[in-house]
Amino acid sequence: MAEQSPVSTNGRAGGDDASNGVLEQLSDDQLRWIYLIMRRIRRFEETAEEAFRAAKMRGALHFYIGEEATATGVCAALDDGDFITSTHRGHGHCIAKGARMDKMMAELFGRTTGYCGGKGGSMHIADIELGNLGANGIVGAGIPIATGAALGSKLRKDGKVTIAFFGDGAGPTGAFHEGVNVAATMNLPAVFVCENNQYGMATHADFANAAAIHNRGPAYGIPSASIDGNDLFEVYATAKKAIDRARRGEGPTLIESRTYRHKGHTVLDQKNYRTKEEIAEWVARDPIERFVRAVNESERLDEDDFQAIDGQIEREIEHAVAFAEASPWPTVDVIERDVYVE
Amino acid sequence: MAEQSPVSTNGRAGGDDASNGVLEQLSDDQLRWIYLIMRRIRRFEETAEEAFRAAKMRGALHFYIGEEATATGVCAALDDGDFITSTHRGHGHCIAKGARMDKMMAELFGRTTGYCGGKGGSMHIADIELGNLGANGIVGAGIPIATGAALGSKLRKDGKVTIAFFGDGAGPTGAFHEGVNVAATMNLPAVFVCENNQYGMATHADFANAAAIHNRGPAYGIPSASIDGNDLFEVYATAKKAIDRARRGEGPTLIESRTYRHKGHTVLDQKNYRTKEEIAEWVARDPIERFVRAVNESERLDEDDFQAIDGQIEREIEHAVAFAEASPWPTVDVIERDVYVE
Amino acid sequence: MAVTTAQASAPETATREIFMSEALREAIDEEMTRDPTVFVVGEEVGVWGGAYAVTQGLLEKWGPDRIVDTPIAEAAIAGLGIGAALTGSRPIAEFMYSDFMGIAMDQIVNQAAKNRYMFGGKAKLPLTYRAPFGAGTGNAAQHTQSLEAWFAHVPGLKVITASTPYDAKGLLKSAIREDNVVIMFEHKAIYAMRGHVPEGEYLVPIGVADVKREGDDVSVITYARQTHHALEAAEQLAAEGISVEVVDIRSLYPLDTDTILRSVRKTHRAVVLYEAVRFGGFGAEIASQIQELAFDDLDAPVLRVGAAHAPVPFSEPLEQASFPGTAQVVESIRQSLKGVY
Amino acid sequence: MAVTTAQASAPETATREIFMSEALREAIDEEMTRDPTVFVVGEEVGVWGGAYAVTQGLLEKWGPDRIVDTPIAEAAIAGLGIGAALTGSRPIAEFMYSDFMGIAMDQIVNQAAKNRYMFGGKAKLPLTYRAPFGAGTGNAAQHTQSLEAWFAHVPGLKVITASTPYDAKGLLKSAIREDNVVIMFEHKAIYAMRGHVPEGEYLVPIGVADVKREGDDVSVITYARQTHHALEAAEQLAAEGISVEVVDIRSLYPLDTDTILRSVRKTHRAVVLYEAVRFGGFGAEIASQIQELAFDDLDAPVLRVGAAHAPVPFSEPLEQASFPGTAQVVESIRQSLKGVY
Ligand SMILES: Cc1ncc(C[n+]2csc(CCOP(=O)(O)OP(=O)(O)O)c2C)c(N)n1
Ligand SMILES: Cc1ncc(C[n+]2csc(CCOP(=O)(O)OP(=O)(O)O)c2C)c(N)n1
Ligand SMILES: [Mg+2]
Ligand SMILES: [Mg+2]
Repeated sequence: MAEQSPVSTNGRAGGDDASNGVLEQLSDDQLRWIYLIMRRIRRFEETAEEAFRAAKMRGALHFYIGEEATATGVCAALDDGDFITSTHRGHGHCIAKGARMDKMMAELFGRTTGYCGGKGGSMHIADIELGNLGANGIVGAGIPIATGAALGSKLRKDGKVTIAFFGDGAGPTGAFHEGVNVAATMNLPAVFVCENNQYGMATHADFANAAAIHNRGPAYGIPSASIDGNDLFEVYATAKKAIDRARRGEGPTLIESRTYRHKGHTVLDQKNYRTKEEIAEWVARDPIERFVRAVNESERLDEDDFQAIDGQIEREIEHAVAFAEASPWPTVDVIERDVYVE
Repeated sequence: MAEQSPVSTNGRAGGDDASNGVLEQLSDDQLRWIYLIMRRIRRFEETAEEAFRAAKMRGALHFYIGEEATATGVCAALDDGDFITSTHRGHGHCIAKGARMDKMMAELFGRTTGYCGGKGGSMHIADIELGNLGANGIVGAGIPIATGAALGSKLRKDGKVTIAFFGDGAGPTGAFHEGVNVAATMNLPAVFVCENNQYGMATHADFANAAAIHNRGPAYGIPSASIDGNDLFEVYATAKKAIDRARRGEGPTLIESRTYRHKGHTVLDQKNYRTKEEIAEWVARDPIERFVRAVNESERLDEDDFQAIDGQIEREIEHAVAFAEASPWPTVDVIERDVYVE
Repeated sequence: MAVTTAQASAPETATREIFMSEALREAIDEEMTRDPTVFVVGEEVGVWGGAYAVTQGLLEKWGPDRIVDTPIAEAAIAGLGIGAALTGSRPIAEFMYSDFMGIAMDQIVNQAAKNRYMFGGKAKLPLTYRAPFGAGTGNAAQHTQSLEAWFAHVPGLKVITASTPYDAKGLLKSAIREDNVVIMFEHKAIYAMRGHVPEGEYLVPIGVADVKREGDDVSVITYARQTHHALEAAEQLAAEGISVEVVDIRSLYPLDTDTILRSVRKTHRAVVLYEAVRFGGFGAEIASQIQELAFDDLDAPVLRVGAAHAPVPFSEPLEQASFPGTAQVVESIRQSLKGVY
Repeated sequence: MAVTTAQASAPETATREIFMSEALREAIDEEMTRDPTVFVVGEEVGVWGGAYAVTQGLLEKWGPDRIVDTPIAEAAIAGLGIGAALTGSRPIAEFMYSDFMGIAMDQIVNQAAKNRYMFGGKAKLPLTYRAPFGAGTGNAAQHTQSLEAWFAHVPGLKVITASTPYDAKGLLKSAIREDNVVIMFEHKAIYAMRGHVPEGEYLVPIGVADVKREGDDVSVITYARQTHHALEAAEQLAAEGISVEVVDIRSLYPLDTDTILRSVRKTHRAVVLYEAVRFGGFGAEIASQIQELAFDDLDAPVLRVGAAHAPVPFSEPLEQASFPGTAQVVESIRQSLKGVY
């Protein structure tokens, strides 16, 4: 961890599930929102996986299950008008930035009612109107775009902040380096959030990156942090600090959020590059369960709150699938539409 | 300077011109070679500038004058079979890797007898047979190629080391990051030598790079050093350590060599982004003069030695120009030759 | 190459003779005045004033928030344009040489060109990329390429290029106002060409070719600097009574096929002239379309004139012979007319 | 698409039916056996076995010094190939998807392709790049492009692609043995196609087209997966008495113009079929050459069939309709024959 790091790497005092005072800074509504978003991501993807296995959809599905605290914690610290760039593993970012599950599901089903009219699919899902500048099939490619959005904000003085989400696999890309260095030289309001889920496909993050990504802060003269990405509160607090800093015009921050994908690289991946033990260890650190335990301990929300939200999500999911399945397929006359603004 | 740095950043004790014991490690022949190479570079370029101003050659000429100690000190520490990649400012590297001035001059003149038969010119000058894998018109682009050469050496176990020379302007390029990170992950026998001559065109190195380049060592888990690039002995000692380390299979090193180009970016550059005072300060730190002073003080070589070398160079230069001017122009039938191995 | 300033389409208002580089600068300056979200970003666009002086003086006038210098990072420059355009700005991003776009191809092709489509037609990218191209300057293989064919092949991009200061200014202004990604290729060898440009405001529409010289016997379809070689060839051949029509396409995409076909249907012969490597160059698209759509009108095969199959060599005699010159155009026109004249 | 395994040129030795991916693996494995300087480098070529399983099992057999996994760094991968090739190795560098070559364009085009030329013909780059391309897999806009035209336009590169396991193996072996930079594009949708491949060693030469089906009425000039659509169309039309010749070019550069012209001079009609975006695609080069060199032999314009002018859409009905299928080929053949049949 770099000296300038806004939050300690070494984990918060007080044990795994304690919020270290962060919980207290969040309103009940915020806590409810956070739970809602994390559960939505989880249930959305579980449902998508079922649909995929039932051959109701195709293409490459990359699940975010296990990593929910990162997108949720970061987006909880954003304002509505702020921007994000997302990745191939983008459902979580999309939901955390406020997207509706019905239109997302319809997109995965390839239907006209999807966010992208079926043109994008899982790997290119985004609601641009909510400030999500796009999921990306090219590893690392969202980073320079985020830098550009942040430059735009600086020039327009619109007070907005941009988050670039990217994986550990993006650490070695030229796009990472060019994007972060330029943002740092121009002191742009951007936060670079590396979701280090330990692997890029079968390649371990520690093989791909000659040193841990959080060590790069000093290379760009910016603060960097390595955090427990399964700890919603640590993610939120770190992101908040970085976002506030960016909004004050003090420049970018690099956050490495250590987390894990419970599923394979894509829905089809059954390769054996991870041990059962490793997977089990990480599943035991499930970010949603940890959040629920901490909130329960704090007695800020109770079982009824969680159940009400669960119920709401189940209704949304049911509707989303029905909506997607009932939605029309696009017709071939739209193939060459939306390429240009006419 | 990174902790792992093989040589102190803070300059050697003993003052500007002292060699700090490095001189003593060099044989008289090595000292002569070093002087010969540095003067050759200087005189080659002074002569090329005259020829350019006399409209005897065209194109973009980038002069290395003022930076001679870097290429020379590094190449003095190389074995003949080792490899380098060079830059748009490549005359110095080419000469230091052993190239003949007549064939270089002929290349600048665009003649058949030039190293590249007139196809490359100043910006693409190299004698591949001497292990110079190419000057490069694309800033940063030599770095991944150097990494590739080093991978080749590792796989072939040929015991060779590759140097990537590049400027401070290459620091922000994706090619730098991809090339260095990959070399570090694979522990390749490469040394990355940044010639920080303070500017890339009119852009100051400190603007282009959010933090000084030597800070990047820890980002890649490799040693890095910031050295006085006008001090031949410091360059040599640092390079030697890094090259030996690479040859032992211990992986790459990043060296930032602080130096200065006395001339404009190209022969035509007359822009005012540098003060007269700054230029004068650096000219006063001329690497050749400093080397000569140190050697004189040591009484290892005397005036006769230097004069003999100067005389040799003047004869070489005279021959080189005459050779170039007398050499035939290429004829159009060769345009499509050398594109492929037939 | 003589400095020709054919201006078939220039309106008859007060004009001045200015350099191509000045015309481009005026376009940028006027659009910056008109729209405060327009800004320039690239390497050495500020203090240096642009490698070809196009942005000279603009930093002094507009300050560093409108003329943004960057490190050497072409992928980032492309991305700066995309991100800023997606969020409400109207960037003009400059590549110092089009040769460096190789570094930014992913950002240009996979990001800029596809963002609107992939996300269902919601995004708007009012983004102009500018890039010098072309040979003849002694800059050798990595600073002289003509790679326009790559970009014209990519849906989501518009690709334009000018042969005169008049067209350059009008096209660039149109590009800046477009809500799409437009790449303007500027031929290095004609930045210092002078031409008539009216005082007042005007636009040259994207997607409209310009007949730079009318003629009856053969059509030369071309663009950018080669337009002048075509005009010189036409002038030379006029002395022999051969009447050459010169069509400057100005936009590669969208391509004004109608104007091309109208010309060929009149002359029945076509020579497609471009400066890129002949094999696989954009001229192949033009030639293909002509033979496909005007097959019965053709009295001879559509000929193509392009550059040698080699990187651009440094040495002057090699470089000059590696891309088409007027003599080669004349020769191809004669070949097209073989048996007639 | 039916799994067709036309093998006009397969020698009559003992053969087996194997997948395209296996044929490619055999090529790599055999050349690694033959020459210890051959090695494989790329993302996920080792433990994962390649995104399309081409290198499956090779890490286990050859170890990490011959099957080299890399971080996600396409520019570096391209550069690894160049540096290693320049210094005495014979690398096979894999791009996981050809779409990612945008990141490596500078290394491929400005470095690999130009090194030998710029430095006066001294360097040798025995370097093969492999890259899956093409649509039909539901992978959407950034994983399904056909960008071969970019590379065929660049002197210093050779560009090949196979339609059958037989050709794939023979071509890849030739590529690996070449002392030049060869890019092999492998169509994703036919990795799992099976075809006859002899037991013994053989090579398919680079630069030689293959007539995959002989016919008299019209020539379809095509490559890679579209060869099968052409063959299916030919089969369908044979039932109506229309005789279609199918030419699989196999090499885009060098292009076997002779074989193409021989076919067209026989049939007098040509349809050029490719899966890239039609506008500006490589088919334009083929069509241009045909009309230029066989103008008097043509009874109809050379038609081109290519993909829609759009990024590849995700949704199945859109994706399938965005690139040529057999029905479209049939239709174009009919159009070419209009007035005859
Ligand atoms: C530039 C590029 N190279 C390779 C790929 C293929 N690919 C897709 S995802 C992936 C792994 C990415 O790892 P990481 O960034 O850690 O994200 P994760 O999948 O772990 O969320 C790879 C190699 C790609 N999409 N883009
Ligand atoms: C990729 C790329 N971008 C831009 C340029 C134009 N250019 C040539 S040299 C140069 C400055 C390079 O600075 P530096 O690396 O510090 O080398 P120096 O000229 O100082 O030796 C620039 C911007 C280029 N050649 N390549
Ligand atoms: Mg990962
Ligand atoms: Mg410099």
